[in-house]
Amino acid sequence: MNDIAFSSSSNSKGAPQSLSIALLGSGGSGVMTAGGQLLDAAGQAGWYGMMTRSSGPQIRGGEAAALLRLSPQPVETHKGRFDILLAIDWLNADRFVGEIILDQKSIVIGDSGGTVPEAISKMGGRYVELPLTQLAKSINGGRPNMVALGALAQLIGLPLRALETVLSKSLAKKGQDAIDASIAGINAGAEQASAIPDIPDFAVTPTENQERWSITGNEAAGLGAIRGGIRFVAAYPITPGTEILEWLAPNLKKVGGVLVQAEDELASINQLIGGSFGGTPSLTATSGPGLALMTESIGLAVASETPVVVVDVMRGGPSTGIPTKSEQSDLNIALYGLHGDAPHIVVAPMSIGDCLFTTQWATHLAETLQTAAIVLSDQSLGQTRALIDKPADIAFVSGGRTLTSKSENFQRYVVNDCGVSPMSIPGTPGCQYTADGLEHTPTGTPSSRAEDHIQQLNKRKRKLDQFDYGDHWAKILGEGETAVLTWGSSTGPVREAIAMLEAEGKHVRLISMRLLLPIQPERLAAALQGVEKILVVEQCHGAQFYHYLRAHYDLPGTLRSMAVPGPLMIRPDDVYSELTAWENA
Amino acid sequence: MNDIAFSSSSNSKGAPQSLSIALLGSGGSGVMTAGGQLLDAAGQAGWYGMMTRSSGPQIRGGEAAALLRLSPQPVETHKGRFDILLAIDWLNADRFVGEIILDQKSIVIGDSGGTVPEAISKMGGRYVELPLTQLAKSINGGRPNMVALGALAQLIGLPLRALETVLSKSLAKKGQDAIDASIAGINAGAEQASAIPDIPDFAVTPTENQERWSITGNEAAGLGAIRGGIRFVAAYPITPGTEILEWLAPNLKKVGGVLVQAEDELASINQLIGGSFGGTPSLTATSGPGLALMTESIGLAVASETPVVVVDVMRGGPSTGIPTKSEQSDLNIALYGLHGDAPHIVVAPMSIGDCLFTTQWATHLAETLQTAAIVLSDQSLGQTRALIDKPADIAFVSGGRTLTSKSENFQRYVVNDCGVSPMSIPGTPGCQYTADGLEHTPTGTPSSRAEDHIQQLNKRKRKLDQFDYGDHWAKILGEGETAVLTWGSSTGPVREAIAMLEAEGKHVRLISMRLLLPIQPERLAAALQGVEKILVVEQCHGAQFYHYLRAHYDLPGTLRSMAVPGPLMIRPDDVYSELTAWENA
Amino acid sequence: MDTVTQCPSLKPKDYKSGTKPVWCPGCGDYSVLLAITKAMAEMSLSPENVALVSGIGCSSRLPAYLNVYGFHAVHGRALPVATGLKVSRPDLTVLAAGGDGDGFSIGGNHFMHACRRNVDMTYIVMDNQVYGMTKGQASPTTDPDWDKSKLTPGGTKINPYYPLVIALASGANFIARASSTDPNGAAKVLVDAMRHPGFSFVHMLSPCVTFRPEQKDWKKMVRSAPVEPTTDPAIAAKRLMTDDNFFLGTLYKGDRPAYQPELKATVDNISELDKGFIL
Amino acid sequence: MDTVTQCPSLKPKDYKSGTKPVWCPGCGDYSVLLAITKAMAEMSLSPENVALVSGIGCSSRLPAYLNVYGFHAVHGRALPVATGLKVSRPDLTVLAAGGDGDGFSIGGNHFMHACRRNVDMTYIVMDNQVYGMTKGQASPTTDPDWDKSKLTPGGTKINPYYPLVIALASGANFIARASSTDPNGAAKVLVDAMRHPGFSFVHMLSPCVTFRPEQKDWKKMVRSAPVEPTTDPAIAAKRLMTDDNFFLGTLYKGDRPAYQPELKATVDNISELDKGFIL
Ligand SMILES: Cc1ncc(C[n+]2csc(CCOP(=O)(O)OP(=O)(O)O)c2C)c(N)n1
Ligand SMILES: Cc1ncc(C[n+]2csc(CCOP(=O)(O)OP(=O)(O)O)c2C)c(N)n1
Ligand code: SF4
Ligand code: SF4
Ligand SMILES: [Mg+2]
Ligand SMILES: [Mg+2]
Repeated sequence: MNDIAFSSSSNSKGAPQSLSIALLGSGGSGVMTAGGQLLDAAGQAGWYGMMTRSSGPQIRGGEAAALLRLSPQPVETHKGRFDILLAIDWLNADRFVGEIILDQKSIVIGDSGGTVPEAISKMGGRYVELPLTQLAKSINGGRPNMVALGALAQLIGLPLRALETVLSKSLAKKGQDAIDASIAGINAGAEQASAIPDIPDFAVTPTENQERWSITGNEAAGLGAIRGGIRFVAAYPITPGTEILEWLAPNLKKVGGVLVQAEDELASINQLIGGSFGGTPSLTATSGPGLALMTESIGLAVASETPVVVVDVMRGGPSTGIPTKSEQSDLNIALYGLHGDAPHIVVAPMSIGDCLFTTQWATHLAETLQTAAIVLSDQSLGQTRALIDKPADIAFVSGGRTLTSKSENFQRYVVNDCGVSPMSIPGTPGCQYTADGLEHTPTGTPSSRAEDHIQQLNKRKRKLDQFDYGDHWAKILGEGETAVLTWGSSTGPVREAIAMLEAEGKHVRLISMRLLLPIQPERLAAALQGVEKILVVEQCHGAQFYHYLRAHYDLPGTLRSMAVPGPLMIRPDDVYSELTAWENA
Repeated sequence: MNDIAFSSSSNSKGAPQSLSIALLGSGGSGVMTAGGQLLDAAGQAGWYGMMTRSSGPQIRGGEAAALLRLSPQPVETHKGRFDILLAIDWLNADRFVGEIILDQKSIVIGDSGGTVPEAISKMGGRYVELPLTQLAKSINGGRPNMVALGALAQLIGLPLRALETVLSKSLAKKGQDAIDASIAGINAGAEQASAIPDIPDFAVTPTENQERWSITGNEAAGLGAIRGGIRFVAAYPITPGTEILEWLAPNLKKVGGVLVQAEDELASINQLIGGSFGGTPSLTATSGPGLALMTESIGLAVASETPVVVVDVMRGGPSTGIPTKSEQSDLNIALYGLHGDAPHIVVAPMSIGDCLFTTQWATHLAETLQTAAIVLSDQSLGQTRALIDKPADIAFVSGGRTLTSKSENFQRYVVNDCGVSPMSIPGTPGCQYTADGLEHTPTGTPSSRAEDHIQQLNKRKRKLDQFDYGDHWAKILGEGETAVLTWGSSTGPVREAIAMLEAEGKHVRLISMRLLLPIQPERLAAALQGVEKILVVEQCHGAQFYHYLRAHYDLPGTLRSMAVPGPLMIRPDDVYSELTAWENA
Repeated sequence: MDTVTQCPSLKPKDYKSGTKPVWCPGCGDYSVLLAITKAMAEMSLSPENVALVSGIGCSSRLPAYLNVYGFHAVHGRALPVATGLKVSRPDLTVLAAGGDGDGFSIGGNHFMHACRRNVDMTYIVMDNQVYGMTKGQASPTTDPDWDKSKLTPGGTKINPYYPLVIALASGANFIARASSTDPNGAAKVLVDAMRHPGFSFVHMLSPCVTFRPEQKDWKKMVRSAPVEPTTDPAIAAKRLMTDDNFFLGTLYKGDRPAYQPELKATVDNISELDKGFIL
Repeated sequence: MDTVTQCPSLKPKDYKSGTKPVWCPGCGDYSVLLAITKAMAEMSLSPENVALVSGIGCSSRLPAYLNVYGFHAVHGRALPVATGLKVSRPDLTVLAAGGDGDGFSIGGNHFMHACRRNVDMTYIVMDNQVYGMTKGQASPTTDPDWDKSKLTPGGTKINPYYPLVIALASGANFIARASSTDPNGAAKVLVDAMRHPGFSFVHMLSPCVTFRPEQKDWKKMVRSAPVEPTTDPAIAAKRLMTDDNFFLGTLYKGDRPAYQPELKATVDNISELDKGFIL
């Protein structure tokens, strides 16, 4: 094995060895299916990897691209550059320019007789034709996407056996004929590809075979919710959050919970409040427009101290924006979008796998602190499928709902040191109370008195401020006088950019914040000890994270903002360039 | 005339000479009516003044207080201390402790035979009894509130003639008998009060008689809206914003516009968008909970570049909070509450009279810049009645809706230098387009392409950033190396506190920001030239304004936050003490 | 459905919390409160097994005056809160309550969908044909020519909303009208509603003496519906077409099964769910 | 009402914008687009005097494909946008359009209140009994046992929503059903609806070939209603009780006057308004 693929990008040293493959085709060509099978097979063979789906504006049947990255190590981000682009056809393929960068060392594969669009060919790369359609036709029930799959496996050194296993499993319902046709297709493709002359050896050596999962961030969030104790979900579908709900509906059922499809987001957030009031940890998933509709009632959860968890899988904004693409531009509304002074929790997963932990943690925090927690995931985390190590089993010791039997002189909103008051649940005799979004006395009676207001305001803030969030608040890696401060899905590319610099002997600190509210000034100050330059990296236009940091933290040294809106993801190269440019400035 | 009243408060020097009067009574006692008549009569007599209504939790019929301040100069805030407290009865009067501060020099007047609640008597003040009920009974149709009114007029040196004029006008519909009974009542009260021994002379010398208006902030906002060109209003009632709508409904009708009562706030904001799309400047008024429901669609106004104006008359938060009391805690949601990157306009009136100008200006800005403008008024501005000088007549040269006839190659969202694209209105031939909240090309076709997104994001930001807001962005007064940065209704008390310091020879600069979004960094930097200490004053718990300033401005010197939540208003004394304490620290 | 623990010894007043209502003297809502406590006593409900959820408005202040679990939610959202509560806690007796503005204006969508969804709970709308709390604006049930609100000078000019008709059209399983002017009759209707499985809607006339003083006459105008409750939607429809807003009693009882997902785990351990992800 | 300038020379295709729809091949919405252009041509409408407002969904993409003024608003809010537009610009012909999710689920409250308010406009709901845009979830009109959505395994178990019944119950002034499987018939219904004063509701069957392929059969199932449009709500109610969702045509025509405040200034100068404040 040589490492042509890895050295071909000017600055990939230090980044995980990996292979990036784009599989393109128009509607019905089956690129997504083939891409998914390639990923699963790679997992079978002991690799890590990820796959992103990209498609045109058509509701269905438009052009599509499966973007894969495979590696012997876990990968958390795509590179911009692709080693291999294989197009089953070229219809509207130029739509993906920008998402797929090629260079001289890339290999571009097309069906025989096709014409590579200029936008693609001008990026460079060696063009190879394979008779995809023709080979498919020669097989009974054969399809070009399977031929392409075989060719790719051959090129990258993926054992066909792994593909066969995956195909047999995924086509089991369609019967043996379908399986046979597909296997014939991949064999034909593999054979054809082996004849391509002078092909560099793209193969990646798999690591030892521990339990590996294939999961999307949305599925991981669903599992995290159930692990955190969520048993009631009410929701209204919205791209790109729907898959959380689709995973949860049948799985909640298995664990004795339930998902209700509500008439709209106003209903779903309020159903949660009811579920939670009844003692059942409750969650919803949505995206920006839905979150906006929920803010009034999230404020009710805060004021009435009723735990709820809202997962916002962010997409391009503002307004309906770009529903199918990722952006981190809902940070502001998550932090500041409630009317009045309404302290609450905002957390963000920093990788696909971390969607599990962060959602579970959010549930724990909401329950323990009797408040609303917003989880800021995004389309790129939620809808990308990754091969990851089996996630650790974490159990939090839950708090919060402390009252299960009659207590003398029960005061639901009693003012105490920790700020968390005892909360009874319906069915508990002698502890009846009325939860209220009006300002209230310690017993819950509405009050407009200044003392009551300040006491309850202080209490609702204090309980969040005083809680010990431990090390979960951020991920801190490396040393160095330059630090990158980032969050969420921008963490992956930043991490990889820093690894690239590390390989050049340059040390850059990574601080990715999982806990965005309440603020953690002492912790961040400690993490920034000795830092002289801070680059703030985020995927939005308004530099929302940068301004949030300025507002709430005293940051040492020079601050610089790298805020890039969607729909294109921030790439490791971009961050690498920014850091290098700053160093040389 | 002596100035006992003005010097009796320890630190009132420098503040406008004034008289503070509290009129208390239980439900049905008519204190609000009497208070309003006293204010109007004071205006008739050439005074300035203001009156605030305060009442208990009962929907109707609970205890109430009319809080007045009268002065030869315009006044923009209450003092905490009151010179005179007159209670028609003492039922639940202790509820107002906190709002009404008395000291040794105060005069406390009650009905003969009543008992002053301890919470009140212990604050000090000279207690005087007047036979209010008895005198009222002696008059056919007499009422104690009129007797009280006469007594007050006598005490403060208000010509009874002015009261008679007001009564004759306000009771005209009830007939001559009612007028006679009231006049008999005030005469009886006045006579009785003149017999009180050793009364200090509270009288205030009126200034020369130019045209004076009696207006609340909510009415002023309504008039500002109509002056700004608003002809369509859709709204859903909510305290304390409803009076804007109540004033607008009949008055819009007069100018050929219309107000529609919508089924909820989701409907009202979207009706505005429709009205505005049709070419009619459109506005709604609401309060925190309603604003929260509107944010999704305010984002649509921003993305589709459809002008709308939303007046948020803030009340205590979070959630339903304290609907009848003031707070500045909706700043965050107004600034940051839209999902995605959605640049828009946020302005705030800084006095009751300024509600007129600021609402008019907001309309002008929304129309000119084709975006959403949020006006942050609050309960204390909106529901307080003030006597002010006739406001200036201002006309803005409107821009924005530039296209009224067919244009070749019309592109609704064309990308240009100023960022404001031509906007046609339905009925214009050849300029049809589809407004869209999806990201779009310059013609309005939905697009998820990176170039289109960045171009439109830049354009929507640029048009706001580049516009020249002139001097309206802030009010800047005075010199000094200490500055107070404030906004909205906190401006009044800050201004008066600074005047008090001025009287001691201490110079403090006042910067009150009317324009909160887009930010004005150069202007603020210039205004802060030479400043070493900055006190940030606001009425909320979370120091929202302070954090906003930190986030977006580079502020010189030392920064200090004075953030006080409602329901009590910030008083000049509070700010004076804070500034003095800081100086001496 | 009265499946909860019973408490036969409680009197109506035992269901009151003792908190003094903020309502105006004479407000109809006092009698609604009374009727509810009578119904609860009649059904011998244990206060801790009952929850009443409301929105915002004068009428929505109700939960704080009861000794059961209560939720005073935000304007218009009582029904979704109650839905989430009942679906996740089918063991509780769940009621929702509020005003005509809360339920039919801002909350109108939830009302319609609650009728269709048919969760086993009772919804009481205290209709005074006005927004009391915000000082007297027209509500959906206000007559088009009521011109006392400054917001709609000359009247709304809008067709009023017929709550019972909408309830029937949306699929409500139980439809009745009661009046605060007759608390005993109202209590009976409430018992009937709470006992009926699925979503039961009680249209409760409750005068606003402050902003609609003429409603004091309602006392004289209400009368029992001269019919037995029907289970036939067509008959109910016909009946409601001629309804003049003052017939009291249970007008429709459907027999659709209540919506209640089963909450029973089928796996022993949640780690079972991991299996779907293992390669 | 066709009070606008006429443009007799335009053909249906002249009302198209030329933008290529994002719809799936075979989607019913193509024929709805066609029917709308036919109706506009039949009425000789000047494109600049027409505005079509929609929400979000596959069906709501419609305005961009027309050559009239359009507003592609947010999910569920087409009707309030259209209401604001028409009330403030009564000279325009205003249409609103969208899907069953947009109109009956998230937008259900506006639908009900638009029916009552009776502003002169036409609302077309393209009903495919599914959320197409979000890839196939149940909508209010979906059968309770349709179990193809992962969100509602085993079906919704919820009573479907009957749009025509709700429209009638809410006071809509014109109620009709059309089908995209018969664009000429649909165009006729649309003309009828647009000509009728007040709020007219057109329930437009429009199959989703992707998530509800079985709806291709609708072509065979639709048929003309064997009745004349009635002006009697009671007759309409009876008719709708037996409706099987496939009768096409105008089913109800009311005669309530449309809601349209007069927009005529009564003062010469806005400084007149100052007078109220002068002491
Ligand atoms: C989102 C929101 N909008 C508006 C309000 C203001 N508001 C409070 S109660 C109310 C109407 C109350 O009317 P109704 O439900 O009929 O109750 P009633 O007071 O008549 O009993 C309104 C509009 C609010 N609290 N929240
Ligand atoms: C506030 C909000 N919630 C959810 C969505 C996601 N969403 C987009 S379209 C749609 C439903 C579309 O269904 P329908 O109206 O029936 O239109 P169709 O696609 O079937 O034509 C949903 C839920 C959204 N855009 N905004
Ligand atoms: S305003 Fe009307 S509804 Fe409200 S408490 Fe008073 S009488 Fe009752
Ligand atoms: S998903 Fe269905 S409704 Fe949407 S475009 Fe395709 S066929 Fe039409
Ligand atoms: Mg009411
Ligand atoms: Mg649909």
